[in-house]
Amino acid sequence: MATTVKEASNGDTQLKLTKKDFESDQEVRWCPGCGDYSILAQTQRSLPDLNIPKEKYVFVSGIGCSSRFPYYMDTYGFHTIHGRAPAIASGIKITNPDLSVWVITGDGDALSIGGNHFIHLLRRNLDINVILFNNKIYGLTKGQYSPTSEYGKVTKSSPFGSVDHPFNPASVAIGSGATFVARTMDRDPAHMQAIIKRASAHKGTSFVEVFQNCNIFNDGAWSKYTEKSTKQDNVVLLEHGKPLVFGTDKDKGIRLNGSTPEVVSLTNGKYSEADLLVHNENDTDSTHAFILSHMMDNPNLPAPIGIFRSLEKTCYENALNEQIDAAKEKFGEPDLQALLDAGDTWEVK
Amino acid sequence: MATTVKEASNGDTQLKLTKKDFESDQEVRWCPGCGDYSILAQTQRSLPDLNIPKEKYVFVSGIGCSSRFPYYMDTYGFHTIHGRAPAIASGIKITNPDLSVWVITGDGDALSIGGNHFIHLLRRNLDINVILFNNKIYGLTKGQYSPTSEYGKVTKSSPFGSVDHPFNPASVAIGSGATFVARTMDRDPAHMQAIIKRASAHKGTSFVEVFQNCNIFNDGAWSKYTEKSTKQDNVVLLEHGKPLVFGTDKDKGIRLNGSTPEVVSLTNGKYSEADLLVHNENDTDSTHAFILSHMMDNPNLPAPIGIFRSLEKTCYENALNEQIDAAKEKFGEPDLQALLDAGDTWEVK
Amino acid sequence: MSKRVESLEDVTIRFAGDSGDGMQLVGGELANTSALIGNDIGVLPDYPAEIRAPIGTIPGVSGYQLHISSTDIHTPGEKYDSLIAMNPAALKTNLENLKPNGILIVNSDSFKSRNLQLARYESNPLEDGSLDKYQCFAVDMTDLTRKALRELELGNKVVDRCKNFFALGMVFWLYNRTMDHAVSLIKSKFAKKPELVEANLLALKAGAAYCEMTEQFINSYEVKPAKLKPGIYRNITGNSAIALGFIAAANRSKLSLFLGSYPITPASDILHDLSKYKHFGVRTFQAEDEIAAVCSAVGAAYNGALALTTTSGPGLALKGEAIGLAIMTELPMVIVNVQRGGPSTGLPTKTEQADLMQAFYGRNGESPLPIIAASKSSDCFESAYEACRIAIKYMTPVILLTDGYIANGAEPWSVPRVEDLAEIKVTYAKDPETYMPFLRDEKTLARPWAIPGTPGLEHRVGGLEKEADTGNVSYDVRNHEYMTKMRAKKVDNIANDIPPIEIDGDQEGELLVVGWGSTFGATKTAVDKKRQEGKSVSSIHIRYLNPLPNDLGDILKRFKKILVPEINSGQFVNILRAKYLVPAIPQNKVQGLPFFSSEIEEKIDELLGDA
Amino acid sequence: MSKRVESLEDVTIRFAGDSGDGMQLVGGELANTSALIGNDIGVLPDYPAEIRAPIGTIPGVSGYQLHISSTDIHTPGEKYDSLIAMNPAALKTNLENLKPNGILIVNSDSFKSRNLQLARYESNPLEDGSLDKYQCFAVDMTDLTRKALRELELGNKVVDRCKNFFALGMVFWLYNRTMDHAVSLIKSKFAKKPELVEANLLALKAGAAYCEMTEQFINSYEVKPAKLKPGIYRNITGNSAIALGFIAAANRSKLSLFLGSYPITPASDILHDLSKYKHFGVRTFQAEDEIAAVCSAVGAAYNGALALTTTSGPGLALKGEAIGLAIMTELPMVIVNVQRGGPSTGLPTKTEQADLMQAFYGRNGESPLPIIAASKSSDCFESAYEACRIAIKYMTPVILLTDGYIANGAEPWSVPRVEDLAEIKVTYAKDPETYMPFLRDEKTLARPWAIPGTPGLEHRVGGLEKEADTGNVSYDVRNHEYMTKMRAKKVDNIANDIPPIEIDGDQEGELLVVGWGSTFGATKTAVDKKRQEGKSVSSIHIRYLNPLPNDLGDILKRFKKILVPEINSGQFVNILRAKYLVPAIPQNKVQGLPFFSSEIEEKIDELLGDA
Ligand SMILES: Cc1ncc(C[n+]2csc(CCOP(=O)(O)OP(=O)(O)O)c2C)c(N)n1
Ligand SMILES: Cc1ncc(C[n+]2csc(CCOP(=O)(O)OP(=O)(O)O)c2C)c(N)n1
Ligand code: SF4
Ligand code: SF4
Ligand SMILES: [Mg+2]
Ligand SMILES: [Mg+2]
Repeated sequence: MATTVKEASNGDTQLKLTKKDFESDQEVRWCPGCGDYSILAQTQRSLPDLNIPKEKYVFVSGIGCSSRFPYYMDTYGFHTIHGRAPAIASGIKITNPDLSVWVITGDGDALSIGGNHFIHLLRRNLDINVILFNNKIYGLTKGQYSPTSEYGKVTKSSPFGSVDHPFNPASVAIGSGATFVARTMDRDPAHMQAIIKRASAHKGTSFVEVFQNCNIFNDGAWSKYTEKSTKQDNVVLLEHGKPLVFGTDKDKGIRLNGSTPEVVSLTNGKYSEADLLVHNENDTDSTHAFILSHMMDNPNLPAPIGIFRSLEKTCYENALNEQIDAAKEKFGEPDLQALLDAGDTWEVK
Repeated sequence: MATTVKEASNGDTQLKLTKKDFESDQEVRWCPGCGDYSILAQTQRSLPDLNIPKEKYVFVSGIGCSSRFPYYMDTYGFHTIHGRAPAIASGIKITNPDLSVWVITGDGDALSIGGNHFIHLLRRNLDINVILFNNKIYGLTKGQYSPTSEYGKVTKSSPFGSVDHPFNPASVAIGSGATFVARTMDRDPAHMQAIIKRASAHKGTSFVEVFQNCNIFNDGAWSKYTEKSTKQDNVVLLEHGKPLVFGTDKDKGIRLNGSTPEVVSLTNGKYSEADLLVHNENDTDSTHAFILSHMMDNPNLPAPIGIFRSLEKTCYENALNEQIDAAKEKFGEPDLQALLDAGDTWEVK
Repeated sequence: MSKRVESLEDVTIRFAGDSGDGMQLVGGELANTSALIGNDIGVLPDYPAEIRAPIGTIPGVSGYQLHISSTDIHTPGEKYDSLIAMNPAALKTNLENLKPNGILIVNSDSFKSRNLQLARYESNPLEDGSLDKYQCFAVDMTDLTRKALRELELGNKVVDRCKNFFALGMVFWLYNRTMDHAVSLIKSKFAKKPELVEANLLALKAGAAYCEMTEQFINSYEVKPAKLKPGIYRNITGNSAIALGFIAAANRSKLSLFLGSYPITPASDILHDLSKYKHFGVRTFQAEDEIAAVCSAVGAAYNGALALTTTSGPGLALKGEAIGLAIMTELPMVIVNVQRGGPSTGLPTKTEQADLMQAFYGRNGESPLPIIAASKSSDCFESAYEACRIAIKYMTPVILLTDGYIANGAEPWSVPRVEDLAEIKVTYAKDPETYMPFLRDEKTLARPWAIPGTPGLEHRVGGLEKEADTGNVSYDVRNHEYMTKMRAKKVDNIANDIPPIEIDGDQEGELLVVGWGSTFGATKTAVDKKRQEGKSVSSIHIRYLNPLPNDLGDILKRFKKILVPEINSGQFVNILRAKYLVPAIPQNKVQGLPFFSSEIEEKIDELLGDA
Repeated sequence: MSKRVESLEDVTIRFAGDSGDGMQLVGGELANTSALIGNDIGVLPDYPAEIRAPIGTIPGVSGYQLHISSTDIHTPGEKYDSLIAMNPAALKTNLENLKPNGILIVNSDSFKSRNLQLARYESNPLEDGSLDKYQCFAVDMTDLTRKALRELELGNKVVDRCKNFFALGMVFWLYNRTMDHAVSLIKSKFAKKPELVEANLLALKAGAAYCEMTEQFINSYEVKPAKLKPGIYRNITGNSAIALGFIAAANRSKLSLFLGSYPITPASDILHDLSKYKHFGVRTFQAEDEIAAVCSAVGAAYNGALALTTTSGPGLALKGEAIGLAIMTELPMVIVNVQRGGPSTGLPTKTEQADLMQAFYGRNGESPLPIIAASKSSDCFESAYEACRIAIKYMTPVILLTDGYIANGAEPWSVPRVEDLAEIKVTYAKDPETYMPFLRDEKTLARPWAIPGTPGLEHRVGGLEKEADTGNVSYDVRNHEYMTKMRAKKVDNIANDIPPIEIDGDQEGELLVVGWGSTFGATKTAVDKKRQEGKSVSSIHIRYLNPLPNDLGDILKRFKKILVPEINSGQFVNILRAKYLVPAIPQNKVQGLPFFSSEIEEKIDELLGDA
């Protein structure tokens, strides 16, 4: 448990942490083959580059397979109760904005029981990073459908097929006012590392959806997007300032027809890259990000991967602390006795 | 309490109900001048036209000033607990899809404590009508800021100004997959009645945001949109198939620049109605509705009033009942004894 | 005419009017003035659950009751000496408790047929002789106020809203109170609208002048200052006292104060109050619901803050699961529950003590925690302070119970000197060599508090059962039993850290009345009275409900009978019966109101025989 | 070699292996086969909270314990006669309870250094003599299974997953069980993958053949059929029995069944089961959380359905507020709480009885409701049925308690004949002339059930206190007290509608052991045994925990000592002490496991003196 931080400051000094520094001594207890392993590894690989002393990290999770995550990180960690991690993380961030606070959650944890805390965190825009392990199933409770499971899904609790329409997590987030929204997948380590670092860098709530495979209860739920053979045609990689191009031979693009995206061929001479939707992470209008977020709901469109939106906006904890500083400035050093004696008092002798 | 329904059927017969039929014998207990009175009156005026026998209406509410509403309607009514009306209404609708179920709620009730049930109702798309009385304040608890209060709002619980960024209720709804989203206001009785009727007609969850004035704790919160002198320049009335035109002399319009709406003048010769965004309630892509929903967040744009989106999609309760019918078809009349005796049994003599 | 002033030991006055009539304001002002004069006071605000029910109706009546005394008192009084009724509905709902021959001042202008009808009067009580047994003064307050303010040329609507100060002026004259404080209240309250300052001042004076000039009132009365213990006093509500108690605890422990809360009647004022004290570094977080509120406090506690959450019954029900997490992770925090009438939404603006068992058991699994209850408005400061001390010292969530009655009620509070406050020592873990997350302190059994940001103490906590010392997740069956016992033992041991019970009266005898929470005032008043009558009755008051004081069992056995009055259907009485196997007798009242001391007196008589 | 078959009265067998080893499957199959043969059985599945902890580790061990008997039994057994350990970790965690000289079958292939290390063995127990006191059979199961399946040309990974059936084959041989049922299980379970049918059948037979062929096993055993009461039997888990009980109640009452639920261990299987019965018109709603789940049930109840919600401890904590609403609005519903280890997330896959007080008091205000607890897996059917009957008859929410042990455990259930089930009569209100929402039935005190859609009965209900009869909102203080009392009285009166207590043993004596919930089996076994030894001890079992049976007080007074064993720190014992002022003695075990009857036997000896 002893820290290996070389320099315990957060300044320019290079801390020289390694992946090993972030590995706790607890046995990792996920099923062999579970996508969670990769997310853990990419996180442990990414953090050293952030140059934050490891005692400043707090990983907060709810309940679910995914939520076991904090036990495996050699940082501060809190495995809380189902759905409530955003609220607990808020209490942590507000009382010490200096910490790097991460919420680790699942599709059930964040979007089913925890839906309310999730959307309120996003609107308040605390500087907290939320990583949602979306495996479209309740893993820990052994395979019921979740709010992201597809309509008609047959599971233990829906033997005749689920009649719930799913949420699109990124759309919910953008509708709730999220300032940073991104998507990545367990099977693309490099991409995930890049996204984790960007999420950390963003000041405000960062929401990252990770396509995660649950090989026990929902194997292959994302294979269309993650398997080599199909990935190129079903995923479009977002790059800021670049047009949306995809396909094995980069032969297809996304164009806006009014406000509706459509796939166009870049090879039949009708359209060129100049006609395509150009990605702008920093669009102040959330519509662009919203369009990207729900492309996936349309089976004819590819799923965008990358950063949908990244926009600076006041963080709750900063605004609160400014008020506190201003009040201190205005009213001076707190004097407890004066406070107690305030108002109309009289003396009995 | 005796019904005045002339014909207790739901067929083509005209029921000839009147406003009075929907007035209960309970004294209405809102502050004089409260916007809630108008919403009650418009509802009581609209229902007779729906030609539904009054015993088929159920009004379900949470807690708040607004949530006292069911007591004043001479229909079935349930004044439940804070934030939970959508869940209770779901239980009602699922067990009897034949009822006309209404959820009456406030900005605190629906979006603060009840946020999760609200978004889940919308995604499941039960055929329930939700009327949100948005007064941007907690009325019943005497004036704390709510999730729709503006940033910096000074209230009892935010004497230094609130540091919460507000939700835009319509955007939250669309991000959650709502199939019917509309906005109206307490000060426009005719518009409100029209919207109430449309909400009732929609099969699926109808979400109606009503600008409601709380003259005690947040007087004038909506006056920019509701007062004669300023309304024309700050409100754009949505009409299906028509371009977005507004202003005292219908001299301004809304045009899409990429996916971002902007105000253009129709009198300086640069733009004509043909350049404007044309309203389409039935756009299958939710982007159009999303654009409309958050126009209000931009102080330079007018607030759209009317129906943002109206789209048919399977209702939860219908899909569930189809499964039940299919199962009955397949397995025949339920035989309880056979069910109990199922599996591997043996007899002890 | 010369004024005849009669001196009274104590007097109970009730203002009653429409919710919009400003009764709480003038009632509160009479309370403040009386407190400043040096009287002991007790108050009972009583208002409807609606913001403003329709004018003139019975549900719309708002009342404010005030007990003013020249001796040490503990209740807001019972039957009133004077009732000020601003309309028929107010008269209807309050007359029952006016003493025979009591003073009844009514605003006769409002006794018109529509109002009489709304109040469900068949005939006008001012005319049908039904008020003959009182000293009834029918005063055209609306008209008189309009006349007094004629010069100002304000609209009638504005003028009519001043009549509460006209009524207050009358009461001031009647009870010989100085107007100084009321004058400054009016000046500061309406500072932004100078025309209202003038109007209300005129109304106030007109009310007094009316009494002086007309010959209706023969007598006026005075209540001499009470002989309270020496000290600096101020008038305070329970909710304000709680807020101050927390700030004091944070200040003395040098912890930063965090409150996560969701508004709910009658607890919201604690949130409002604490939101003001930003310069004390107080962070308030108005959460999206009660669950988020308590969870944010759990997060703050994990982070080393003095963490609080405040609520009322339905909110406590929602917080149960997260309180269990705080128990499992052994984090310090205080949960304030201002009890109100239940079940469900119940009677939100009325008082009750029916959440005691919920405080004990409203969570899954074996999850004991300390429970403290404040006995009166002024006791809320110390109770809040003490709750913090215990939470921090023993690393445990603590539930602090108050109720609507003492939360909104006000009384003189002897303001403590900061240096007299108990010490609250905090030691965060620092040393990576010796640190283990669940290695307990030998004496307190508390685990160390290691806060994020401390190098080398990185560790994980959570809601799963944990191994002793290391805190690692453990499914070991014997470890679970051990940890269950240790969590219970830690709480039980707190009994060694609380003061012995003070018996009010003889150390043994026929009857012991056991109070907790807000029954204190009525119980003490009743028992004092009965002792003066020579009855063998004593009383004790229990602040620490869990763990119970070590000496309680012994004390209970020294009395032949035990009476436990509660504003519920009998909860604490069962705790005593189960633990000590004593045949304690419940006395219950579930009317949304505190006990009257007379009710307890009657019960004492019944139990001891009338002799 | 001729087989020597020894006849045993009963035998306890434990399978233990990695979570991925399929122990629950083969254990369950042995249970089913034995039940079909006519044995009485008791089982205890015991699996980790993780879906699959890392292979070979101690936390990853999954166990299945089975008690097979030729007499009527009530527990899953205690010390095992045979232990099948598939790897070192399984051996390590389970050896402790193997009887001296018991049969130990280990898969020796897995005793490699890495696995030994993971299980924290310093040396190989198969080699260091530490197993000498058992009949240890080290069998290369992996290797033998591979050999048996060689012909099929399947991958090793697939083949190795068949070794659980190899082990089962051995046990079948050893205990002379027929393979018929196992064969059909394999055929139906792997129906979609014919190659696996063949593979597992081969493995099963290979296991039996191995025992037959090698000369290692000298003895084999048999357990004769038990003499159960005549009837049709099937093997059933508590969760399945609950689901059937509800369907039966809905069917008999002609109500449509609605379940609002949110998955949680160990209650989820009730949701899974009920989701299957769509042709019975069952509507299941997987809600977004526990609050929505219970609220949807409240809505369904308002709408005239037979409404249910199912959960475990943390979920019950979340449902408290809404249960209060059902109490206030007096709507019928059943809340099932399958208790697990707490507090907080606790030990989710282990059993406990620590939510009794939460069931009583986990809500704000005075909010009594009936509480029923099932005593064993097969009793869950009747308990569920009875909970429905009471809920509907008295228009009240009812809490039904079970726990992880009986929910997952299975035993033979005498399947009832539909015509023998108690009547459940439902009358919806119809008549607008006489209808009032809170006009109570004189006998049951239930209010009428008027459901939306009924012309002329339009009315409003809600969580605010309501006026007697009319149901209008009422803040009247005396009405509140009256309604509080009526709600309590309605529940208390149910005591007149439940069967008298059956005393097992003498009607009076030295010691009475009082059980509730799943302590039934161990208590009965222990008391029967001690009575046979001539001790003066009787037992009673309480299904109705609130209200308590009318005759309980009398019965308690007829015994000198009272013992209350509970899988918690002492909860029901306090209810008895508080209510009856009897010095009932708690016996507590908080290890996530049911009592062993020997533990209760010891306690009985201690209390009665060893003589
Ligand atoms: C209050 C409460 N309700 C229910 C549960 C049971 N539960 C644990 S995890 C879980 C869902 C997990 O799904 P998800 O968040 O998608 O995580 P995954 O296991 O798939 O990673 C549920 C329902 C619980 N632990 N607590
Ligand atoms: C569980 C619970 N928490 C808190 C409250 C207190 N409460 C009642 S209404 C309300 C907010 C009302 O605001 P809104 O929904 O906007 O309704 P409005 O009064 O403005 O119409 C709150 C916090 C409650 N009744 N129950
Ligand atoms: S159940 Fe699924 S999500 Fe959970 S650990 Fe196993 S593979 Fe991963
Ligand atoms: S407080 Fe506001 S919202 Fe509530 S009734 Fe009064 S005016 Fe209406
Ligand atoms: Mg999941
Ligand atoms: Mg509001």
